[in-house]
Amino acid sequence: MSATRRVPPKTGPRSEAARADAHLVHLLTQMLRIRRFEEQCVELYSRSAIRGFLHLGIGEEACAVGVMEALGPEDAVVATYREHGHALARGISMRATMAELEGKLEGASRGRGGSMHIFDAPSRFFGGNAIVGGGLPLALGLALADHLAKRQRVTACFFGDGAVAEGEFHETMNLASLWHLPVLFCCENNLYAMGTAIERAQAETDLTLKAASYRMPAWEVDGMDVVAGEKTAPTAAEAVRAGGGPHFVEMRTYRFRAHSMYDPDRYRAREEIERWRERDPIPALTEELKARGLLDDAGLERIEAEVAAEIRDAVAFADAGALEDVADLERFVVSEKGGGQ
Amino acid sequence: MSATRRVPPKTGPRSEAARADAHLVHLLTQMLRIRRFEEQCVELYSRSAIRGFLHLGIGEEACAVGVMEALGPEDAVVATYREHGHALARGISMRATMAELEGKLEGASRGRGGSMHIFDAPSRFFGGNAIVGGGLPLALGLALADHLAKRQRVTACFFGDGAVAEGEFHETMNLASLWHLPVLFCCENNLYAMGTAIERAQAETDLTLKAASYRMPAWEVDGMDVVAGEKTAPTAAEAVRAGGGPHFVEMRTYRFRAHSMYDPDRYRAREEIERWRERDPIPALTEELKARGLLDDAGLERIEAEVAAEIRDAVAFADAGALEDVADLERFVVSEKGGGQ
Amino acid sequence: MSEITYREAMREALAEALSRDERVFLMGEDVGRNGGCYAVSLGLLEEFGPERVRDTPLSESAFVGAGIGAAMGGMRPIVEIMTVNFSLLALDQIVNNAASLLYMSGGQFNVPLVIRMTTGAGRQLAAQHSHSLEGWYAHIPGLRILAPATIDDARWMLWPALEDPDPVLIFEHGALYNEKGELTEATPGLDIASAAIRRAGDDVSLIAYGGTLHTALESAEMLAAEGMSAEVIDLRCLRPLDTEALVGSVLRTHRAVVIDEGWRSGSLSAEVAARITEDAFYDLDAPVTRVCSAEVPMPYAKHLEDATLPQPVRVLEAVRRLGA
Amino acid sequence: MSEITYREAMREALAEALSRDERVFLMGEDVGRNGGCYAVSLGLLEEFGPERVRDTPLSESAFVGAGIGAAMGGMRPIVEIMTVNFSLLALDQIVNNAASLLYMSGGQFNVPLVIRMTTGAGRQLAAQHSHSLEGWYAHIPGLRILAPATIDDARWMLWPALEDPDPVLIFEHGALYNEKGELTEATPGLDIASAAIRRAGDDVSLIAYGGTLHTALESAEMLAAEGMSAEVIDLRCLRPLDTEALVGSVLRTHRAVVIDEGWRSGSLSAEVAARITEDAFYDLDAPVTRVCSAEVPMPYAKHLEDATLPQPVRVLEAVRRLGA
Ligand SMILES: Cc1ncc(C[n+]2csc(CCOP(=O)(O)OP(=O)(O)O)c2C)c(N)n1
Ligand SMILES: Cc1ncc(C[n+]2csc(CCOP(=O)(O)OP(=O)(O)O)c2C)c(N)n1
Ligand SMILES: [Mg+2]
Ligand SMILES: [Mg+2]
Repeated sequence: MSATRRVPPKTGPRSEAARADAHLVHLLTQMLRIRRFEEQCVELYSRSAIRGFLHLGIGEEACAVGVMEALGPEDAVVATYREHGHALARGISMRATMAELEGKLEGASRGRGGSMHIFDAPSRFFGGNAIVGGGLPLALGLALADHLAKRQRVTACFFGDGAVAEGEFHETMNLASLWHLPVLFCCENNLYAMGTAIERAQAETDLTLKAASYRMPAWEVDGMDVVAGEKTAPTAAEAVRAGGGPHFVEMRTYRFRAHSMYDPDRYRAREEIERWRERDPIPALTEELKARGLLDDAGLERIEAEVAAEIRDAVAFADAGALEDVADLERFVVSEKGGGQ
Repeated sequence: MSATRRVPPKTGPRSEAARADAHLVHLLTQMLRIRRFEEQCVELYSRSAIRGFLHLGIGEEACAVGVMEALGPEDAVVATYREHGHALARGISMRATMAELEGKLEGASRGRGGSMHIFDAPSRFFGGNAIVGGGLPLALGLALADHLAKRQRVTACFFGDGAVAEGEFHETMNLASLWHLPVLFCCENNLYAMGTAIERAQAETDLTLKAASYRMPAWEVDGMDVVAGEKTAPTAAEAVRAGGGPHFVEMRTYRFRAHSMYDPDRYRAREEIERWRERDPIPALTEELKARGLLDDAGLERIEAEVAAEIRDAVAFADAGALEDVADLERFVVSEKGGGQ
Repeated sequence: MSEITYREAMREALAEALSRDERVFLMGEDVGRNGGCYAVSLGLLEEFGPERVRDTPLSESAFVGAGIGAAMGGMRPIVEIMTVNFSLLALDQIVNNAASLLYMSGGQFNVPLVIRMTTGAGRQLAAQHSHSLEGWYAHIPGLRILAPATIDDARWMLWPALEDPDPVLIFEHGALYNEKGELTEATPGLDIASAAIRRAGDDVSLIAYGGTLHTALESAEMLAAEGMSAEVIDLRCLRPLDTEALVGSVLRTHRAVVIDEGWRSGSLSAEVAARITEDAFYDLDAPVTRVCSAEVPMPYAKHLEDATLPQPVRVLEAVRRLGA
Repeated sequence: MSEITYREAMREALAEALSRDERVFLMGEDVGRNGGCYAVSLGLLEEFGPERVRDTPLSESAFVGAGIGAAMGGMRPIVEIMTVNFSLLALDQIVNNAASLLYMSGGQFNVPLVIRMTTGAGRQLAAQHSHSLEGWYAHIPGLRILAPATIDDARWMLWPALEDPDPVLIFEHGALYNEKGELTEATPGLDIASAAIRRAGDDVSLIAYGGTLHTALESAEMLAAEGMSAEVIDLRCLRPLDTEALVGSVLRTHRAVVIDEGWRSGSLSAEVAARITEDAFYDLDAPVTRVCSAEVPMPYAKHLEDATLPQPVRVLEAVRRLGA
């Protein structure tokens, strides 16, 4: 868990089993926070409080949550432009995230980044990146820095199936493996790059085979099952941390909504979307928890209420936020005098 | 054989066997032409008749010769900056090639390209390219044009082991395979990219495995054995021509000389070079021809004499060549009025 | 005359090209199934099929290079790079191949390729999605650079671009797609080399292109209200630059303001200013002035983006500083 | 004082940096085993080991991006791109990450990275290996662009570049490596922001940088023989430009010629000319004139390459045209 995470900590463990059970509830809570947050974003977008490109990860929450649980505060995260989930799961506050989306000074990036560029130094969250594949070399470099400084850390690098076609993917995979760097490659394969299905983008759609051609260990995980992800991610992350070189995790997932708010989603069959909705990770885990007696309706309502309160608070915070002074427009093009790490 | 090839045609075949025998002598002759040509280049470089970067393929002649024999005049070739062998084997005259190296108007590219940029429209030789990996997308496009125009042609694309690390390699391999385009990928793996050994550049040094990750058929060939190359290349080329999609041929070879005339070759052990010299494709084939009674010393001398005469002629031609009028400096930045295909 | 959008004009141009010449094909990310990221190519896949309206994976370098190769192979490709921001990934192919092959080959291989891309800011897309780098491309010998700013240019520039035997890059400002206007009939052999006077005037020349043409026209309107007559020049073709037209205008007005969405330092506006000054120095009553974007990576927040971009109010200030 | 080559000066600078700060490492193609393509880093692998003098595969985008990431991760990387020609493959990383991350992150992540590359023509390397694109880089906010033209700058610019908390690009003209000269002792805190007057004069300002400084000095010598006194300004830092120094010189000389190896249209020379004109218009006796490379992909043949590049004779012609 990140040191900067501002959500309530997991409840104090009693027994191993109780702890595991509580943890499942925690996973559900995290996914719900992301889901409800993004649903709220849709509303804010329609009332123009959020503008620009807005990419939602609704349906994909299990990926972000599963991986983040495997990381410690010393680890680093490089995300994509579809990164609200990554940001919240990493522990960036909803307030800072929402304020960023609203372009406010109190936002994670002072309102300069927006939805695609959420950054957070305390949690080593190296940003949303809006160039597909553009974050991969950064992750390589962060891991190189750890390697050179002999720090046992993991850099988790998120990217989509679309990024796999870019040259940067290839160059980065090769270098990470060649130099045995501690990168955890987290491929969120939602089967589409904007309107292009993976079969029309990849000659070989089994992405784990690509990892093999760089001699990199690779797993395929059900990206709709947070518990499955949570089994693989820590194993992979620990292997990376222990000096096992880079690992590749492909998470098969699906976005329930269009690519962005601008996208009329002409390229997918309704039935396909419906089929995937049946595998929605949130109801799936909810059912499981209920079946195992770990959660009842009242418990779920309580969680939903807490999440709703957190979101209300975040929106209020963002709405009340300040606009950066235009006089500061040129600040941070370069570091301030005496600034910089 | 290319329509524009100006070397003497193979002698008229009598029987199948006699034809095969004569062909072996032809292969030797082609390799010798390239070898002696490049040896001549070294001299010309030391007397400053050739300048700029000069990359010699001495030791690698079997690759160029083997592949070119598999192509017809309608096929296309995309080469690298180490392309004298490709150019000569493709049938560009020694005169035009040498004049280009000497920067003369009569050169293949009017003296504007030099050693790294030999072009020849009649033989569909789309150039030396001095950006490592830069030719790969061009080959893809040439093959796409053939595909769209429903022409059964092959585009042979040469590149080195070093290019395999570039993003362009990955993007091009994927697209060629995805679109099932008629490209013959010819990787001249001489184990080094400038001073960097392949083990220090590739996480996976078996390059045919990479091809597999794009679902592309791949062969590894002994690049020091022109006969072996000559068995594989036509098979691969015919598969490509017949609509079998792209194929990948890795030729394991070695350059006996430094990367370029500027390179002091500090990074290879003398013994390694000597070991490879023992596998020089030219003596190897000469011995075989002699052992099989297809060539005697007199015959070899005759070939050498013919080659020497061709080279003398080419140098005389180049030396006597004109310098392009400086007033024409800006010609061909854009096409001439009414020009262009 | 009919009223259509800039987007529709581009689409009609594409459809015309695909119909007229079977060597023409369109290729790029999401141009087919998705109808284009900005819906420019909507319906073309259905009309012309997947071979000629070809979706590509995210591989800018390879598919731009493939366009170059296909052009040399006898086709007339139109390659769409979704936005100028991603064209950086294909820059090597554009500079070192598309622009250089004819010359390097001593005149043997021309590259009849058209590359289209969206450019510009103004939609709160932040730093990585708001570049205006057409000025960079205008630096490269061997390329023709077009910036259609009007419905007519959007509709009629494509065909002559395809007829050009050499590579042509067309920059479409993202804020223009929804612009509506009258379409005039095709002028056969439309000129893709000259600047155009979009509004005549005597007191000052406002020089703009693409996304800033509107800024210039709006500024001219505001200046007119103050009794000042501004001439508005639309560059149209950024390389080669129509220096003659620029100088001609300045010889009449003796003052010029260049409006460019690029960052000021090293932008196309610098070249425009330098050329005018070189050729009309003694006719200038004041130095050529530039109104450009603030030199910052584009911020997301609207008020900051607005403050970054060249606005009419800044044009007016500049004109006043010229003492016009 | 000792006499060393530009190459040795760079090498000493690298060795100093690697010795002084253990966060510094050097990474690039052939920097280690091969001692550098231009032998700049010869011996450093042996001295500092393969972790800190790190050979990379041909993967410009990934290893430049890795430099950015490593800088954010607390290191002080020096990334060598073998030549500016190949930097096009890494341009996305430089523009969209190195130059933008600090701003996009609202000031959180600075990128203390140095990128070195060889630039320029003059060695018959033809079109794809002769670019002078430093002017492009000078367009990008967030970058500092240095062009050491002297032995001293080659020796002493690197350390302050490493101390800069933001990305610095150093362009080394390939024709300079064998230049020999006196080395002066380190001036602590060497300034990497100002232009320098390399020769004082009254009649005309010759403004140059990197590879053209020699052309300017040679031209000044020739002008002196004709009785004309030329001031030679070395830009040194191409971004941010030291406008004050330029204007200062022109206020004395009233005439300026900019000498730039880039293609004229859209080169850095345009920005220099535009700035001087903006700030010193009424003090100019003639328009600022530019001597640049002919707008052609660089031809291989020596006589054509010579005809392409800015030569002193063209500088002299330009000065005469100014009527100085
Ligand atoms: C280099 C680059 N090319 C194109 C785009 C436009 N674009 C934005 S997202 C996207 C699809 C990416 O797909 P994927 O990597 O699978 O991620 P997903 O959106 O599915 O999460 C495209 C083409 C871009 N941002 N960057
Ligand atoms: C993109 C790019 N990066 C770097 C270089 C400099 N360079 C020229 S050749 C070469 C090595 C290429 O090795 P390989 O592909 O194996 O071909 P070989 O020289 O062995 O034939 C390098 C690094 C270049 N020309 N292009
Ligand atoms: Mg996807
Ligand atoms: Mg090699």
